[in-house]
Amino acid sequence: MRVYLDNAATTKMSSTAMEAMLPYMDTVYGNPSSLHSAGQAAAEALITARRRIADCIGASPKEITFTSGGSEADNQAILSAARAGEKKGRKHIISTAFEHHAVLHTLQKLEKEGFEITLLDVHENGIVLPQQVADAVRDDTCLVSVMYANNEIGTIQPIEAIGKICREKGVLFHTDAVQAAGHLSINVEEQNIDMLSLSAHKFHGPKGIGILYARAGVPLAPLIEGGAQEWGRRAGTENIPAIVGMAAALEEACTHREDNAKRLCSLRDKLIAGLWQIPHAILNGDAAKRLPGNVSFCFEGIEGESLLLLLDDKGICASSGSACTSGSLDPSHVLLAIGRVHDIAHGSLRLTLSEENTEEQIAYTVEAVKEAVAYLRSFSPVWHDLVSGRKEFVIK
Amino acid sequence: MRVYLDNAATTKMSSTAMEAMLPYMDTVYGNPSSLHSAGQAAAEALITARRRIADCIGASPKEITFTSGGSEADNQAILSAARAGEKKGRKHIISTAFEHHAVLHTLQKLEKEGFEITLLDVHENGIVLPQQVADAVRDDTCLVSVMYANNEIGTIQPIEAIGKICREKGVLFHTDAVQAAGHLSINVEEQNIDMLSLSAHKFHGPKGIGILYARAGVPLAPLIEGGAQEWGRRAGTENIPAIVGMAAALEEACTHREDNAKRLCSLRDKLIAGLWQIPHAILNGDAAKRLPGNVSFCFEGIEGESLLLLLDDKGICASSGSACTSGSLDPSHVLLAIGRVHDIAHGSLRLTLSEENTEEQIAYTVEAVKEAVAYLRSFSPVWHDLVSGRKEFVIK
Amino acid sequence: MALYSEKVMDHFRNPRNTGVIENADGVGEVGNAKCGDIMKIYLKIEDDIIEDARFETFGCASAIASSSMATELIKKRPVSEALALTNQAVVEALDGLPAHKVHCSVLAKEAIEKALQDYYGKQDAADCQIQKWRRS
Amino acid sequence: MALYSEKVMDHFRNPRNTGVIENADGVGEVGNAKCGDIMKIYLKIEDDIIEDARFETFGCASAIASSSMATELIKKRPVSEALALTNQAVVEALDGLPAHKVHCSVLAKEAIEKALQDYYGKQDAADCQIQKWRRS
Ligand SMILES: Cc1ncc(COP(=O)(O)O)c(C=O)c1O
Ligand SMILES: Cc1ncc(COP(=O)(O)O)c(C=O)c1O
Repeated sequence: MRVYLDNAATTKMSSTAMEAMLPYMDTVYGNPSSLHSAGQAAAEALITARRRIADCIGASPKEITFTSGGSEADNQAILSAARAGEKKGRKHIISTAFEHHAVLHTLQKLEKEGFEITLLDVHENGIVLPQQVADAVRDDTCLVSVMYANNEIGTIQPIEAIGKICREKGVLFHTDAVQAAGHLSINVEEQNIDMLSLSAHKFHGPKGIGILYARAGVPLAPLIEGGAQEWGRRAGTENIPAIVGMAAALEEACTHREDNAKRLCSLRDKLIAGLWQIPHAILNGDAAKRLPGNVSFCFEGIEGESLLLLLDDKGICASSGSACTSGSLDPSHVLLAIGRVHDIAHGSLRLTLSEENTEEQIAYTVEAVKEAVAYLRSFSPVWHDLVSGRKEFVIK
Repeated sequence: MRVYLDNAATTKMSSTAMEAMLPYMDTVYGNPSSLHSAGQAAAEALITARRRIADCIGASPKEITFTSGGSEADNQAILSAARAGEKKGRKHIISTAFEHHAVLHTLQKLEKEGFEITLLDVHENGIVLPQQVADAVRDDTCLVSVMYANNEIGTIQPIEAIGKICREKGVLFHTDAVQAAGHLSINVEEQNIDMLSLSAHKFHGPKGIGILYARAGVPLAPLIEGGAQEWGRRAGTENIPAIVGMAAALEEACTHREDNAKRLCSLRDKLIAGLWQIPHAILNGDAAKRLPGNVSFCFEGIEGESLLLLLDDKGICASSGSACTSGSLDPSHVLLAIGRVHDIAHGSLRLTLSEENTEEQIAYTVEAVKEAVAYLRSFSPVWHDLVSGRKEFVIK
Repeated sequence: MALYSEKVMDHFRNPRNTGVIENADGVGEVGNAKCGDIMKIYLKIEDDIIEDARFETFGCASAIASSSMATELIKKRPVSEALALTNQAVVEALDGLPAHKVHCSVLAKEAIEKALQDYYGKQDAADCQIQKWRRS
Repeated sequence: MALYSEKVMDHFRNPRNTGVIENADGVGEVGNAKCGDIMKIYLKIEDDIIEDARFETFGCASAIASSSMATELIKKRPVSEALALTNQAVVEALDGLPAHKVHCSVLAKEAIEKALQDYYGKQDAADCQIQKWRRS
């Protein structure tokens, strides 16, 4: 059986998105900056796609800037707010300890430039409280950036309430909605969002394309200079096929969002229940306030990479926040941020579902994980020490 | 008849590139950072594509960084050299007056930061002389950036000689090869190139993907921070389908380069000869040292946008460096840089060929341009003044 | 949404009233080749009625369409109406122009105004008459 | 080019010599759970020959494969050879490891060294004997 359970890493393109893209790859291939009819056909596709995407998130078309993906959108959002902030002498930024590296590394760069960065604690359940934001805001705060949903443990942040606080305090609010888009409802008006990033390949759209939403009046500093594309906010010939594919994918995801979420939550909860049967296993992040498709566990006494390679042998594509998957010695900063000690954090497994997964696959996966964990524990010196009582269990 | 003559703006994807991409859109869709087999299949595709591209330009795979296109590559190349330069107190950059805006606007940004920028004259024939570079290099020069071929008038720059001078003087040399790639031979070793940008959609590859070549040892500063993709030089989930498509397109273009060039040059020269029959018309840029597919003319007494819209009515897709196409009042900086006065620069037409164009199309186009120019002149007050002798012709 | 409205394209493809009026009663030229737009309007006026209006234009599609539409709007109309012509009227008659092309309609309006000044100048009553019309 | 060689995957999927030797002559443990790798090697030694070698490993695929291969390389071999085992030998026997995984082979080598120290320690001649072997 082949079971793809790494949809937080990337998704399979939907046939709707594929079919939407293809004509723009081989027929309507003009450059939208060209005045002739081939160019204008592309320009029309661009306008339509922008409007459709704007409609999906409650924005107006002029507020949508197309980027090459989520990382670029995150970088540009944060740098733009920082550049605007420093002009007014406001060089303090608030974010959380478990943002994506596209956010954290950009903040580190700004820190070296003299910005002050406050990273809020996300607690054991992986959720930041609006009150923490309210308490952290200072007179010189120019930006609050809190992700909508975490990419590893899937926990959903109270962005609407955080946005409200930011609005009241006159601070820009950015949210990295890369994992949320297509899965959770987004309305930039109702949720008080000033800037928002998303990336198409996370919701069955094409790779290499994303958007940065910036509310009208929020100035964007171009990261890429050159032509006058995107109203001067982002240079480079527009990737029309990908933009059209993204619009189709987002619209499709938003249309079926509630139905999909219901189905996914049910599969997810079965998977969680199955894995909880494994002794000394713990779910990472709040059990309820999490993405419909996210399951994240730590298993005591084993290491994540070997687990996921064993699962791969059984046809299951999974991921791990283990250090070994990244080439560094430290396990995922996300797991550390929710207080998992190193020993445990190394033994993590992330399974992220899509609409294509079935009950049968879930049952198969539960058995496969149980088996693999038991097998790895059978020759783990750590497990040996734990069961013999030489060491104390961290996960009871 | 439909005649696409705007291949410098963008090209139709080749079927080879299309077919190479499709499996990576719907089957091998994994994230190359994922350890499972779906991810590793994508990782293999990435490695293979990188090697194939490196082979096409005489580089080694590790020297290739994938970007979202030519603009991003240009921005990153110049900013990287500038950041490295300023650490050593070298804040002078040499370039030419008719570079692409992705280069010029990045240089302007640096100028505001305190860099000194020397833009070399490109003469009436649109070619900079190596000696000009030699004369302009100073002790504090950190970068020379000269495009391989100009995007509007197609003139080819003596980059090998310029590279040699830079090598001798210990200055980094970057070339924007966006218009050259696939059309002119590229060998970064033989041509003494330290950094090179290219963009796939200019050689029948997909949109939204390009490369920045940087010689081993030349440090790249990431423009987009985040994940560890591209050895930390460029974050963001890799756009595997586009990367694979680009590799296929570049390889195909390089394989057939000489044959294609021969055919294109012959078509080009017929087109030039035909348009030269129009009175008071002038070819822009050197007649010989130009891209195989580039034809650029100025016609006295008419304005470019109206010309190209009339051509569009006849099925011909063309472009113009006219101000009207860009929304600004100034005509193309390229035409001004080769000394065309405003009046003339407004009456420009660029026709850029591809392998798909035929003799028949060229003959048809010559007639169509002749007719359209004559028609527009028939009610042009400028033309009226010229023929009545009230004004003097600029183009004799 | 194409770049230009159908109306603009129609007046660009088939411009009305192109050409010169020999011995025109009023001629007005505005713009310059440096900026990429020159419009020249020729008027034939009888009994304060614009009997004929013709134009020559060097410029982009919207400049040509604006000249064409503007001459249509004033032909067979009293001079007073021609003087009262606004660039918005031209834009509206063309079903709109892209924002960065609105200046073409302004040029058309100014070319007509200049042709009328020329007409009045020839009659030695230019400014005074124009002021009168304007005030009314 | 997959992440790991076929050899690594084989030794990961079917690790040789897993488990514990009760009353081992030498036991060596290296690494720590904080870093994500722990290896424990058990040796049965008779007449300076390693009669049996077993391991327990907490770690990634290459850590498991390195332990498996390293125990294979020293089984039935004289202690002197086990002491001379280099991490490169483990890497080569596995047909290579990715650069950031080479430390796993180092751990395997160190675990064996530690187990041998333990063996000599038990014989009250540890350091001295080890020095002797090393010098030769
Ligand atoms: C010479 C040159 N450089 C850079 C670019 C930018 O490439 P892209 O639009 O793919 O970012 C172009 C084309 O637009 C070009 O012609
Ligand atoms: C939360 C989050 N932000 C940003 C990104 C970056 O998106 P991309 O890789 O498309 O640039 C990702 C995924 O990699 C993500 O999960």
